[in-house]
Amino acid sequence: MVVVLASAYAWLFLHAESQVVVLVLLAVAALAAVVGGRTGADRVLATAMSQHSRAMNGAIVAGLLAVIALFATDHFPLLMLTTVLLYMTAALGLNIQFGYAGMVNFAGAAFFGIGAYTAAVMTTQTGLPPLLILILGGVMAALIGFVLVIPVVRTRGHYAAVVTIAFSVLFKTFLEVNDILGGPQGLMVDSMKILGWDFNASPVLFGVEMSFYLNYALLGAALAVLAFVFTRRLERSWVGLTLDAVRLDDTASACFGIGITRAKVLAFTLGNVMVGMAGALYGMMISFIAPTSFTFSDSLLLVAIVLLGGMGSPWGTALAAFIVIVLPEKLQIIQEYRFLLFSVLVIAMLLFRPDGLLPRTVRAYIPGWRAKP
Amino acid sequence: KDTVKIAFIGPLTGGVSAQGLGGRNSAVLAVALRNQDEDAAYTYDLVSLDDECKPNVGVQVATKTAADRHVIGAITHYCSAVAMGAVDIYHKFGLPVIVWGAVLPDITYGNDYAEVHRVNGTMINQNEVAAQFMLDHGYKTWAVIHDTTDYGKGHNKYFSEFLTKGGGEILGTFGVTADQRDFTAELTKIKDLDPDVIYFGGLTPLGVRIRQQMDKLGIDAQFQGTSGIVSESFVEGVGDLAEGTVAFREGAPAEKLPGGQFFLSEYETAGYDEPAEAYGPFAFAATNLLMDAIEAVGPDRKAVTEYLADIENHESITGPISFDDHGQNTVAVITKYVVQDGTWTVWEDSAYASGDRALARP
Amino acid sequence: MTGITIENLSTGYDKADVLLDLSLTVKPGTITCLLGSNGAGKTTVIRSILGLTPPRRGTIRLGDTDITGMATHKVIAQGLACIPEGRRMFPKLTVEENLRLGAYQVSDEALIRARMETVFETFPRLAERRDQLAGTMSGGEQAMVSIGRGLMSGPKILLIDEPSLGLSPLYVKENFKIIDGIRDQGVTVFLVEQNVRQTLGIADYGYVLSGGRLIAEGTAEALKASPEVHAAYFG
Amino acid sequence: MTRPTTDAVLEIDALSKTFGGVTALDAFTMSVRRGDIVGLLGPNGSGKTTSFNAVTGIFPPSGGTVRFDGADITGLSPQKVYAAGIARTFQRSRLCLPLSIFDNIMIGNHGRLTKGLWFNLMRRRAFRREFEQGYEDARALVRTFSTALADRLFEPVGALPMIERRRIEICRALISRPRLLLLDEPSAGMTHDETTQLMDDILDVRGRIEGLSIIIIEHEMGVIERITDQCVVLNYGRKICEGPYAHIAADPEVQRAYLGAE
Amino acid sequence: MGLLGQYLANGIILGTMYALVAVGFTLFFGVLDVIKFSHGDVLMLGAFTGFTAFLGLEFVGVTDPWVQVLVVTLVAVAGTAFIGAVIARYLVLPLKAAPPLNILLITLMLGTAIREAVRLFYPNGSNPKPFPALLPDASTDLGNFTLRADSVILVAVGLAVIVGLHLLINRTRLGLAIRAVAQDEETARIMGINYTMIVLVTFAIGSGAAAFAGIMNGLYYNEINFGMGLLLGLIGFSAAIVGGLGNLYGAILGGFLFAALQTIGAVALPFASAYKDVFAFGVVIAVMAWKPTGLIAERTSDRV
Ligand SMILES: Nc1ncnc2c1ncn2[C@@H]1O[C@H](COP(=O)(O)OP(=O)(O)OP(=O)(O)O)[C@@H](O)[C@H]1O
Ligand SMILES: Nc1ncnc2c1ncn2[C@@H]1O[C@H](COP(=O)(O)OP(=O)(O)OP(=O)(O)O)[C@@H](O)[C@H]1O
Ligand SMILES: CC(C)C[C@H](N)C(=O)O
Ligand SMILES: [Mg+2]
Ligand SMILES: [Mg+2]
Repeated sequence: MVVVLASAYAWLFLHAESQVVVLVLLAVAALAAVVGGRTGADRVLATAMSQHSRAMNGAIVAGLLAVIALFATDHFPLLMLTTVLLYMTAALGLNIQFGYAGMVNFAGAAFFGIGAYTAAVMTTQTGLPPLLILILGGVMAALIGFVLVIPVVRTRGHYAAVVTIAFSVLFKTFLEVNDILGGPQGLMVDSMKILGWDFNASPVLFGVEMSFYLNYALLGAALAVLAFVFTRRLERSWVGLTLDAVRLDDTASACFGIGITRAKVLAFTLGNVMVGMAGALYGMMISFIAPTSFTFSDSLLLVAIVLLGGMGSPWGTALAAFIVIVLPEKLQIIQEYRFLLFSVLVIAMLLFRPDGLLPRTVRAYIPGWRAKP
Repeated sequence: KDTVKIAFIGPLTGGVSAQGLGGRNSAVLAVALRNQDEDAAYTYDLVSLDDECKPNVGVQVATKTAADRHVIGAITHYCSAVAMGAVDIYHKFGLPVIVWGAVLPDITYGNDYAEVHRVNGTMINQNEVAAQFMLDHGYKTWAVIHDTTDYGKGHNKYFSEFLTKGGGEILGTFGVTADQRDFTAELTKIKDLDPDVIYFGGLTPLGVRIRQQMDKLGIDAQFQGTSGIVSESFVEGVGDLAEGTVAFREGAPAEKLPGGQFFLSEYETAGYDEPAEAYGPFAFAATNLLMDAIEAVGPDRKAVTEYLADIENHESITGPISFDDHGQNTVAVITKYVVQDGTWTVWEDSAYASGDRALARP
Repeated sequence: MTGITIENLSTGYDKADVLLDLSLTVKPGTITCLLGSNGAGKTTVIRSILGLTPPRRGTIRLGDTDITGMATHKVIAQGLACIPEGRRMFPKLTVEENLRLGAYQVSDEALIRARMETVFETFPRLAERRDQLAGTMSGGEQAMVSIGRGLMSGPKILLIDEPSLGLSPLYVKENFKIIDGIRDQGVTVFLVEQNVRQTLGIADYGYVLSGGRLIAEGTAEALKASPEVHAAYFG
Repeated sequence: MTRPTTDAVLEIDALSKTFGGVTALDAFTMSVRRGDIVGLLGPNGSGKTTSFNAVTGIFPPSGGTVRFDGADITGLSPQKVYAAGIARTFQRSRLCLPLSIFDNIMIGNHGRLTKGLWFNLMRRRAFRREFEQGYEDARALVRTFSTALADRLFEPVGALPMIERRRIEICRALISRPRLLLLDEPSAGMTHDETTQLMDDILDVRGRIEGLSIIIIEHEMGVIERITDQCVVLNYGRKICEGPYAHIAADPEVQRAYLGAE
Repeated sequence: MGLLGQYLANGIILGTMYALVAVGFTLFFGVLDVIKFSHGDVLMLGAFTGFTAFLGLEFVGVTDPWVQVLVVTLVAVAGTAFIGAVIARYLVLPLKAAPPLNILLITLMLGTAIREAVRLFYPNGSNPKPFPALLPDASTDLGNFTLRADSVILVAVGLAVIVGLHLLINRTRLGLAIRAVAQDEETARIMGINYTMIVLVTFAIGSGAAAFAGIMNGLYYNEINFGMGLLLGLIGFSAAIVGGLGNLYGAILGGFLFAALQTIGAVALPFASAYKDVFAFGVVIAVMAWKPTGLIAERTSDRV
């Protein structure tokens, strides 16, 4: 039921054009959130989600596919939806680093960019199959991430923050001043192709020409679902427990045999792979990339998604990705005032839900599992 | 009357939003004026969108515009990188667009898209004139400062090319980031190099700071800028030091054309919060051109595209517009400006041209 | 000399009720102790007096002043001081700075110095380590800092929550001597302790809390003899 | 000298540790026999906690050696010390408060869990078996200390009172079935009753883990007297006395420096 | 020689500027333990407040430059301090119970809001504004070396303010209270500290310091704009961390280090000067790898 409502809502919101409709929809969401919080409905929902997790997950994927299908011929909503899905994937990657292992990464956009640039270079310079390039985007992000591994693992808190911040600035400036990768003008990225199926050609289904973004939306959805399942399983495993322990008390963890360095490197790498893969697909979809798309502010946007959703909470991340990406776009109607309003809205959300939109709950290793009495 | 939807896209938020807002206002003004016109066949509805000067956002709004079948044409982009990313989309969806501010040559010349046009000139034209002009005035040596955006780097590239070809010497080139505040290190080195001219490829905020800091360090070289600093805020920002700064801009000076005068006074009357800025007239001209096309052939993307392909000597407030087979306006007049008594004055009308005042170190 | 009067106090955290309709008095110039097993709500009583856990119902008075719901720093300004549960050092401040903060509302520098000397005399270890960061002190040393800090303001009323936790037997004795001594200087003491035998050795009056309610009260002598207390604490 | 020469599990020899100007441990020597419970006593700041930290690798000692089961473990990382079979609790409770009781205990079981990414993510059936095994172990252990707690394993630790947290910390240290357990003031803040109860529970567990030795730091002399086989008394980082409780309690120096003579 | 002297002089004033921003960050780390991402934008707000005060003075006819400098600085610092306190009261205190990182998000959004508000609502706010040169511009020329009176004044005053802040934090009762509140809010209250007041005062001081840096910046560069706080904030933040958060001297060290790196990067490196930020931030990463808690490491206070 909830899932159906949520899907319908997402569809309406993506469709809404006039300001009145957008405002009404926003108000409905706000109301739902407040009522949910007051009546404890959100808790009930959370428990229901974790108990019937299999059915719920199925329903949600179905809902997502339904929304995609409804938009099959509409380019723009699909583009937005795919953007949300890819940012969600990236934010889930950061969530592993940040929400679980406690390593703040303020260079999310840089790793996203590494993925995108890898895609640009590989698609245009090599004949590698794009699906492989997608994975390579993630691998590259992780490899370049290794440059930072020593300072990131040795430092903590604010000291760690400055490392990634510096990298974020460095990355963008480097791309700009160095002309090998197109300099400030950027690079073209070739489209995604799987077995001769060009993603940038509009598929024709049942005699109707679909939007070519449909391809990306489906692949994006697959990636996001994969990332989601991955994050979830990671959280619900000993590895997830290890990461939590490292975040909460590294000294005590060390006394119980937990390799702090190993855990941090693992989280940093896994996160970067996810961010990089999302970036690679994003590059292929947008088909043109330039350094200004991967600035420090964009990194902050990714961090904002993780925080707004509630640290460590994958569902929160998904919801926040939707809000952070779609809201400014929907505010286009107020043109130059949109970022002002956007920032005010985010502040308001936090004042009402200080722990994030859907705070993380206690870990359930096996969903629906109950101890035998 | 039927209503026809057209779109404007430019940077409405962020660092270069001043230019974007000026362009937006100018486009709004053009539409408003046309809608008052009894003789117009259609009523126009202008949708304005913010590309944040970011390619990814640009692609997003370009898709939004192009995918909307009701939009017949668009006036798009101030930032080159954004335009570069978006032209593919316009082509794919067959939406005729007229670029109103981005100056990178590749936007029109890097492809064969019939849908893409540009009313303003490219940075090539501008720098050719600039180099020649300065050489003619007897300058020999330069130091170049440019920002590391496509705009600054492009200007550096073309200016340096034309200058060395013409026999000028570049003593040093300095790339700076677009949000840098302190240039004393670069300028100190430049002071040591002692060039005749400091060429600056970049936008107003940086230009203001560099000019101010030149003074702080006691550098008396001539200051030469690009179209990026031809704005009132440059003069306002630098104050008295602005006197004698030269810069170049594509297009005829609005204030010298009858239509231009009209534009400026109408803009004044409309009472916008932000000035029209350097590229406002181009946005205005582009909007009018698009509406002229729709008036002529009706609200149909294909027809408009075909119509625009044949534009020859079309009257506009920036001078006559003629598109070559890449959709580039070929009659790209370049106007030379010098700051005199706190305003950008067309060189030929200035006390400098008449010999009453002299540039630094002629 | 001022005492504390608590009437019909009920409070708790979030949805959990901790104290239920509690009334007790701390007579001026006495040591009154509050006994009770873990989680009985002893610390919560102290937090309520300090205004850290505001009462849901009931009143708290210091002498004639109603301090129910008063901001903590104003309660302290009434001449109250507290040695909180768990020592609560400022870990990145030195021992000396920690002590100074105990006298935050005192502005007479000479007085502060004099009191600090007294603390150093009682706990020579602190004098040795006055510039060490409090966070690096050993557990028991931190307890000394906490006790010393509580004495720095020269309070009229002192609330003490498990001060001897982690102290060596020698210092536990020392600690009770100090408490005994300050009562003799006219300070009213409200003491929470697990060390029942020694507590009842110096206390004048006592209450026993269980599950948020008082289950026994009386003079120290009476409590020592009371079967409930005996059963629960002396085993 | 690789074979154990005595039946000593832990041999600390001339262990020293200085912090800047402070000498926290000064050539401290002691040994623990297999299966013994040793009380580590001493005035506040005499170096008891420091000796635990030096043994478990929190920081490298400034001098001296530590041997465990005949192997030199001086200066090894905490992870290696744990792997060798030493587990501990902390003087100030160090649990991960947002995590559940079960999670916290499983952190202590790290050495016995399958840590491979592939296993954890893809082999969910096998993982489930491991999880259920872990659950049974944790539950059985917690039940020794508190039956009520055993039914609340999936509640966050942050909501529990101090005394329960201390119990969980001990469970966390015991779940890996270490050969040496280091307890740093486990009963601090407990009433007499609760302390007695806790000590009984600890003795109970020791009976079930074969060859478990324990070093306990404790200021409650009743406890020490009742459960220890041997005692070591520190003062200013140096050992001042050693022997069964009755012996050290009678020692004049111990009385003066630590117990406070009547 | 002259040239070197000039670089040195440039570096010193730039370093002072950075240090002043960094000091603000250090102050907030102490109290909030989070990165206050709005710091740069508050700085910008301070500069605009000062600029407005200047316009007001011109309007009422006060033209003596010394009076102007004084009034402009006072108005900017006081006004921004007040705004800082208001922000603390309504946005930070209500969130005190939330995970500290959420304050980071709030300040991030707040920074955007401030920036956008100035851009949109300040008259012609999207364009740079000419900040008046109010300090005497007398200068001495020694060959290639130009030393200007205003630069000297700015460095002197800037360093004085930093030292003043240092003394305030480390030598006064207020400073002790600020540090105590930072470490343990509840115990600070038990000591009789008015917690709310201290948080507000800290925010006021921090914002005032930012405003002061903004004014200094305006006086030196004679140009302010709505985006000026972005990079300045970023560099100030990095400087504070690289120097070490333990004390304010770390901020000074970090500020000067950054200025030095940028100057060297711009003029003394074999590759193009455009790489100077790549160079500077690259060195920052290297420094963090080498000294994970900053150049002046904090005395550690945690133990097991
Ligand atoms: N911050 C809190 N949030 C929720 N519940 C709390 C909180 N603090 C205490 N409690 C609960 O309130 C009850 C009483 O706690 P309190 O600390 O007052 O007990 P106490 O008698 O001081 O115990 P102890 O001897 O352990 O110090 C306990 O059940 C405890 O779990
Ligand atoms: N990091 C440190 N820096 C400076 N001094 C330290 C540090 N850690 C411990 N010390 C000092 O070393 C001495 C020994 O401390 P330790 O914690 O071992 O004492 P302890 O015997 O456990 O005492 P307690 O019974 O009070 O817990 C103390 O005086 C303490 O102040
Ligand atoms: C520098 C840019 C922001 C704008 C410039 N008109 C361009 O074409 O790129
Ligand atoms: Mg208590
Ligand atoms: Mg200890």
